[in-house]
Amino acid sequence: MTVQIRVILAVCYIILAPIIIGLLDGCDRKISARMQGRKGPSVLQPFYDLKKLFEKEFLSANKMQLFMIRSYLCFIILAGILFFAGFDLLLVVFALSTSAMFLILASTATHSPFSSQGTHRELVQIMACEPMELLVPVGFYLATIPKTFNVSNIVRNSDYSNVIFLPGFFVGFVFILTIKFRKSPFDISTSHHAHQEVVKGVTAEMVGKEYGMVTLAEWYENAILYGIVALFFLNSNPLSIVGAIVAILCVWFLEILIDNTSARVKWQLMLKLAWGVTIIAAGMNLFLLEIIRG
Amino acid sequence: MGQFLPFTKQVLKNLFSKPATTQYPFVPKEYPERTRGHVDIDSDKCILCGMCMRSCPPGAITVDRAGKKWSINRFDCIQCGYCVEKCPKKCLSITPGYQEPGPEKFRYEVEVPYEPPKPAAKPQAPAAVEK
Amino acid sequence: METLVTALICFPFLWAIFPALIHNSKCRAFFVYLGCGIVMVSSVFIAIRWFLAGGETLNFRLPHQELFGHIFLVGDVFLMCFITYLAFKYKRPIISFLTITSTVIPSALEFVGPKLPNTYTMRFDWLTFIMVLIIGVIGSLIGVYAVGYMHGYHIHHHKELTDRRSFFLAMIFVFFGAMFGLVFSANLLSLYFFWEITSVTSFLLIGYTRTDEAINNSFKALWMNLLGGCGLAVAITVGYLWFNTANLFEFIRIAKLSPDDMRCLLPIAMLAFAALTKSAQFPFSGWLLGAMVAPTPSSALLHSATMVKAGVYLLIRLTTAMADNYVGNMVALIGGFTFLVASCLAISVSDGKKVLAYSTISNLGLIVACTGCGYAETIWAAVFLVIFHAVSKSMLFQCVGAIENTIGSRDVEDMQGLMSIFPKLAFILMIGIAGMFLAPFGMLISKWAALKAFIDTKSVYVSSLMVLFICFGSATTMFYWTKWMSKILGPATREKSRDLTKKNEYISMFFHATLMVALILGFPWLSQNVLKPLSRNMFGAVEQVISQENIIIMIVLLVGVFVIPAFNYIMTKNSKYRPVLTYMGGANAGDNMSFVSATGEAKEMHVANFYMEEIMGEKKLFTPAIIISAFLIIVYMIIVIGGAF
Amino acid sequence: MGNRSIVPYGPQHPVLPEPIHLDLVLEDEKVLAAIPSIGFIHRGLESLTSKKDFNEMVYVAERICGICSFMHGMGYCMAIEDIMGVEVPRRADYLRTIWAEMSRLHSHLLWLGLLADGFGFESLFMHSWRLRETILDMFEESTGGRVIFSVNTIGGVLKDMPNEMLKEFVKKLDAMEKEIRETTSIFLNDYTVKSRLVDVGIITGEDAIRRGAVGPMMRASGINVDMRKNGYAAYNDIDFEVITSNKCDSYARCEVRIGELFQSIDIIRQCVAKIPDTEINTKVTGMPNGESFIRVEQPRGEAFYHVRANGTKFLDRFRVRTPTFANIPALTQTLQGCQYGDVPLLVLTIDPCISCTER
Amino acid sequence: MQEIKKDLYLIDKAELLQVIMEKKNALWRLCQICCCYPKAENHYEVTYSFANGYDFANYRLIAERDEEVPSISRVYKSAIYYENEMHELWGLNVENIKVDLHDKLYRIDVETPFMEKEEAKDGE
Amino acid sequence: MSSIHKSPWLLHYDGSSCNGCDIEVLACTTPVYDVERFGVINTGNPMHADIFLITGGINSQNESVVKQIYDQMPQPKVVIAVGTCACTGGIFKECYNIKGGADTVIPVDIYVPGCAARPESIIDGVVKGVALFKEKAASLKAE
Ligand code: SF4
Ligand code: SF4
Ligand code: SF4
Ligand code: SF4
Ligand code: SF4
Ligand code: SF4
Ligand code: SF4
Ligand code: SF4
Repeated sequence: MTVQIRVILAVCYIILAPIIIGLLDGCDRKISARMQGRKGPSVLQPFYDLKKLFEKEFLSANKMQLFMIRSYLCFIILAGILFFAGFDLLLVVFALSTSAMFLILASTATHSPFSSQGTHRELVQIMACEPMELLVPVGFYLATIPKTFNVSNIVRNSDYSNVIFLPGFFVGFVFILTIKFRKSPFDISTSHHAHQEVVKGVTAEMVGKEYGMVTLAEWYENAILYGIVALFFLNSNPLSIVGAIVAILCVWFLEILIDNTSARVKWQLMLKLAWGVTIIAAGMNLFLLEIIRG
Repeated sequence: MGQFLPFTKQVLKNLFSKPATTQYPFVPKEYPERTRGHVDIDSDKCILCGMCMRSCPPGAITVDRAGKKWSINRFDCIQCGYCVEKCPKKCLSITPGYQEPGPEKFRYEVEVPYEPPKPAAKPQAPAAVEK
Repeated sequence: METLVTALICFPFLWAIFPALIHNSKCRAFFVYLGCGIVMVSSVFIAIRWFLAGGETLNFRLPHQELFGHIFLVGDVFLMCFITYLAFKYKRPIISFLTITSTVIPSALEFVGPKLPNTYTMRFDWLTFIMVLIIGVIGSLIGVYAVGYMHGYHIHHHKELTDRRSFFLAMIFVFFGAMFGLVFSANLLSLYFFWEITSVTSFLLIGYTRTDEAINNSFKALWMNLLGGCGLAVAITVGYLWFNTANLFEFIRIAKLSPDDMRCLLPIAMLAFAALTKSAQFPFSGWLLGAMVAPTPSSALLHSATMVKAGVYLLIRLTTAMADNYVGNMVALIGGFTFLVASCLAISVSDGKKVLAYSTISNLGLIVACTGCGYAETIWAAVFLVIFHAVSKSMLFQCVGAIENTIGSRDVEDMQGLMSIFPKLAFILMIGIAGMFLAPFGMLISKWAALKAFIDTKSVYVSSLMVLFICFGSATTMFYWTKWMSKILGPATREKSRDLTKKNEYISMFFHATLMVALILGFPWLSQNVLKPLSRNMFGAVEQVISQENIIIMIVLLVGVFVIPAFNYIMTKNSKYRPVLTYMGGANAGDNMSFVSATGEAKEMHVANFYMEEIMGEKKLFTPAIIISAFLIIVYMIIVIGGAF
Repeated sequence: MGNRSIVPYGPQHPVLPEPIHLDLVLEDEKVLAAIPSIGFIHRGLESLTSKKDFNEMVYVAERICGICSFMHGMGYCMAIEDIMGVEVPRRADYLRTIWAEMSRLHSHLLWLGLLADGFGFESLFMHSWRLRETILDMFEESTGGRVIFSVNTIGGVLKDMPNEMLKEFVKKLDAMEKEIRETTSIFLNDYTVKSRLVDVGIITGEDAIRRGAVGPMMRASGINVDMRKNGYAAYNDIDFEVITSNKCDSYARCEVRIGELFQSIDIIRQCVAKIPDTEINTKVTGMPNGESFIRVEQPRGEAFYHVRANGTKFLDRFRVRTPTFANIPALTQTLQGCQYGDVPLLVLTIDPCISCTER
Repeated sequence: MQEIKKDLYLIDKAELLQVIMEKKNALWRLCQICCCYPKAENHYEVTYSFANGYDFANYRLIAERDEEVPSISRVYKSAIYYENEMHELWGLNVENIKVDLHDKLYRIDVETPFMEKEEAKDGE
Repeated sequence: MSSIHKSPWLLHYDGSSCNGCDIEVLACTTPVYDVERFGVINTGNPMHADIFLITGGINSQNESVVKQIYDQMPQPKVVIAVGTCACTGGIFKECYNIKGGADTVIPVDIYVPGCAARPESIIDGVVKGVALFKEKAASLKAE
């Protein structure tokens, strides 16, 4: 891949990711509302919300917070650039977990019962997802020939969609996406819709533009996650892009459906389920793949 | 589906049917006739006896005998209908349609044309209501 | 060079006499500083000289090798007697049994066994080079720190304890000597001697306070280490009887020549077993946790720079003999398992020192796992980890010690808001913690390489298991470090007070911090000029472990981690905001720290971290972990021993 | 201190519709101690007896709470009627019963919705509340109010429901019953919901009695007590079984309330079938003198009214002990040792109504 | 013990504890405790109501203005709220409540509101 | 152009109401009335809220809570008093523990009368409150 293409892809990511994810989010809210028998807000609602957040007065209990949140946002974008410009997938995951740490630090910067309770739940969530996130690059590494963590090589060197070799990884990844998207039943550390015992959890103390930045960062992160979903389907054939888009939409709809048909579980169960699915689905897949490729 | 996501059916049904949402602010709401929206007065019938004022639990009504005014603070009325029941002349009624919200609380005032009769007539009318 | 090395080994032993005999605290401090200075300078000098000479492997015999041989023998016997005496005094007969068997057999063989060929007994190569630097630099910094710390320890906090600082400081020097000896030894007999010295000194240091707990724990450490010593003894015996050698490198060569012959693997297995005990892997982790009763510098020493490093050092040496065989699999699985379990356990404890202890065990687990794989990448990662771990752990221990002396507690919960009360200490702590798990610091780079290598491991089940261990272990590691970090950066609940940390403690810690940053920034250079020749040395030709592209990404991340926050800090410094109370559901009692309680009075709010006692508690996990790992070791040992006979 | 968190919970908290405050001592998320503090809605309305006469007090009583507003009005009127020896016309008794059961329906549906919101099942919350709207429409059609009806008066009721209207209502309820059955089956069967309810907040029958629990809280612990069996209003003519459960946990409480939904529909059907055509109120004259204790089964359990009159139009004492007040000691016990995430749920499983608790 | 009315008995302080223990042992449930200060009588009336299944019993204790009544909160835990309420709203002294909130149950601004109005009336 | 009027998030607090108004406020968020049509989200957190819906006549224990929540809301913000109680104290205004109306504690922008306030009234109130945002935002900018 030439440097120019990488730069173009990165710029596309920076500009398009919030637009696309914002729209998906808007549709999500509309569809959720319809599933609940309501009319629901406008599809552009997420953008109105975001704009509003940046216009609000800035309150804070601690100045540290803003600086942490900005760093969180920057790091997510950095990770996204690494991903979409086709660099090493494992390093993208590492960069994502570093960014998560900034979010954690931001929310504990204030002495608030809800945000710190939320933070610890967030930590549990990270702990629940991280194994699967790390396993995904491992899966791709094993599935592609020659073995590589490199995103662009994964796409270029596969003749078939990798999901054929990685069904378990895909299932596991989709499972933790529910956690990552903070959707019911795993919206335990903060939630967009239904009320929470920890109020807004991690974001409870984030006001105005801080909350706006967190939202934006979540969009950028979701773009990466959808990108990884797409990676399961992309191969050297350009037509696979269509498949990838369909897959993203299916996953997106599935998440909305799950969100609307389940209760929030407790973190103990979440951890158990997430790790269980990771070990069973991804672990088995890994084992078989090693036998095939070994 | 058993234990797992049994709500799916309902949710999908909702998704593909019309939402239950009213069109409210754009299409006005139709109220059933019994709806207790606000208290209305037929000022011609009122005899300014003040019964409503005294019976109103939150004290929303004032009757100014001297100034011949009957007024109600609609932001204070609890639509209980007790005044309607107590009014000896049955000139009060409670009808659909509520007081619009607004930035100011105000009183709604009505001029009452009633001319008090001779002082002698006064005691009997309320006495009938009281007991 | 031979003379220099000999001097380096002998000097600390001799210098130990000064602190031991001098009781004036000023004067003694001077001698300790001087001694540490000399150790540091001379080790660095030797290392650099060797490096500049081209980094050729040197094999040599000590001058007066015969004399030294006798000294080792006498020393062994003396140690044996000493331990036996203590064992009887404290009624622990098993210990005397262990020490007698493990000493008598090799010594007897030396007298009556076959005469071994006179080969070299010492070796100086890349691994030695790194170890010498670690011991020399980190070790002597710990020495410097110890002087100030032990002063505070006795004067402020533990007035009830007898002041045996002279003894303590002397022991530190003995340690240096033993470690130097250990990393130079190629001959198992001398290796065994130094090995036993570290076991005994650590035993003495752990028991320093002479409380019941300390004595118990010190004996625990002793028997575990002696058990490892038995492994060494068996290896020596086997060497005498079957292979006619006591040279470590001979064993490795033999094992590499016939990887399927269990007879050749047996000594390797025994050495690996010894190394596992010393590096505190499950099921032998207990002693390292017990070592926490000792004053901080000794723990720091034991963990970061010496004791446990002796174990992993030996494993790294053995690694080429362990590639894709039973011993390698055993070591890898034990390491991976330890990595995961110890990091889970670290979640459940709130005592800062204990967190560090578990994290040490966990990190060592990762290193051990790397060595067990026996690939160039894993060795690259392992050595890298050793370096990073040495620096950051030593720094963390010192820092926690200093915090403890200052705020009177080393509980993580009590470090709430440390950043605003003691920014200097907190800053050092942050660097240390960041180094332990954050991208793109050392640990992560190594994890990246290790993960890659594990996937490539031949044995399918080992490979799958190892990948899972790493993935899950990383998740749990992130958990306990982040929660600690968030405590430190949170808002302060206590008043500012005077920082009681002594200047020399700071000097040592700042030096560590600088070293840490230098290592992070200099890692491409390190990789190119030290690690590459090291693995070339071990494996012959090696490809690039980490591609140029990824090095660039890591540098980008690295710069990101420093620049982004700094930039944002400047950007947000002057942003206008209206200060508000934090959200407590409307129950704030006028400030952020307390709320109106059910009885109507203001009550102080406290938010504690998660410890998951019910899922990851010591009570829940420790015993099963020991059983599983013991089972693993026994099974593999049976396979190897059974195959050998 | 150490590993324990001491945090406030409430009064303003999105999962709790009403202000209640708890001091929580947590270890991780395990609640070691929970001390409730009330008084955020204490208005002191019992003291209004000195300012409002006993007739006006009907409207005050209705506003003890907006959820079982009707039953409060009814309970108060029953007490005064008892003191004054008024015989209420039979039709009024039936109408009261019908409205009371409709209130129970709306209240239980409301509770189911809040519970769903409490465990983060937003669409289920929406669904339950959508079902509830039908009942509210019926209220508005029959009384003119969605929430507060103002139909009770001393001596009977003020508004009649014509028989056609009643038939119409029964038809609507029949249609609703199916939907309710579908919705409630989610509460009883869904895996995620069950993971939140089963074995959470256990209180045994004996503990329930010791702590004075009432209503579904008690019946879910296997205690068979339902004040309706005392036969006030028209209940003596109605045939119904008290619904209990032996599981003693949150799931059981949910089960009992869901059972009562169908029971209420059934009772309304029976009432409509049996309702006689008489007057709907009797004229009451004179001043009350004496005292009375009345117990009424509200959706949340037994409510207790004690009225003491002295022969003037101002009462000496009007005392309400509402079900939530009685259930708080039991709540405190269930909170002990639960998870932080269960706190709102357990608070909700007693179906709290703070406004009546604190009057 | 004297029956005033169906299910309502007048008891004196000495009998209270005995009645309470009886009820407790028979597994009766405490329905409520009600404090009242009837205008005409000028003393407190404290009514304890118990229920067992559908059985119902009320016990009334008369207390003078400054008299203390014993707490039953150590037998019936749920009495804590009732007894605190009596103290906060009426100023009735209850001895030795298990958890004494010292007038912080409702945290109102006025002192003993249910009594104050009586005094105001008296003064008129 | 500010977009607050398109995304007014609300916070609801029960300052000693009888519950009647609260359930009607809640009913507004449910399918039949669905205020999310106007972009309204019922957040539980004052820090995220634009509109403060307050019900009930405020008692002494609630006073500081209400003030504090109000203070924690970032500008521009609108306070809507829902229900007769919140407007004037309603039937409870003579109770010893009722301050009488939300405006006794914090400035109120819109009064929604009714006992209980009907969902339609509440929607009207919210719409009127939202209309205030434009000027509020403008005056905030001018500062
Ligand atoms: S309806 Fe009730 S509150 Fe309204 S004016 Fe009449 S009596 Fe007063
Ligand atoms: S009670 Fe009727 S007649 Fe008398 S003043 Fe009021 S409205 Fe007029
Ligand atoms: S006496 Fe007559 S005029 Fe006076 S209040 Fe009564 S009814 Fe009205
Ligand atoms: S303050 Fe410093 S010098 Fe003084 S006693 Fe303490 S540690 Fe020693
Ligand atoms: S362990 Fe504590 S307590 Fe002991 S040294 Fe450290 S400071 Fe003193
Ligand atoms: S929707 Fe429910 S949980 Fe949310 S604020 Fe309202 S009452 Fe509370
Ligand atoms: S419990 Fe009380 S306040 Fe609540 S709804 Fe019932 S009567 Fe009303
Ligand atoms: S206005 Fe009416 S319904 Fe609303 S809180 Fe007040 S009394 Fe209740």
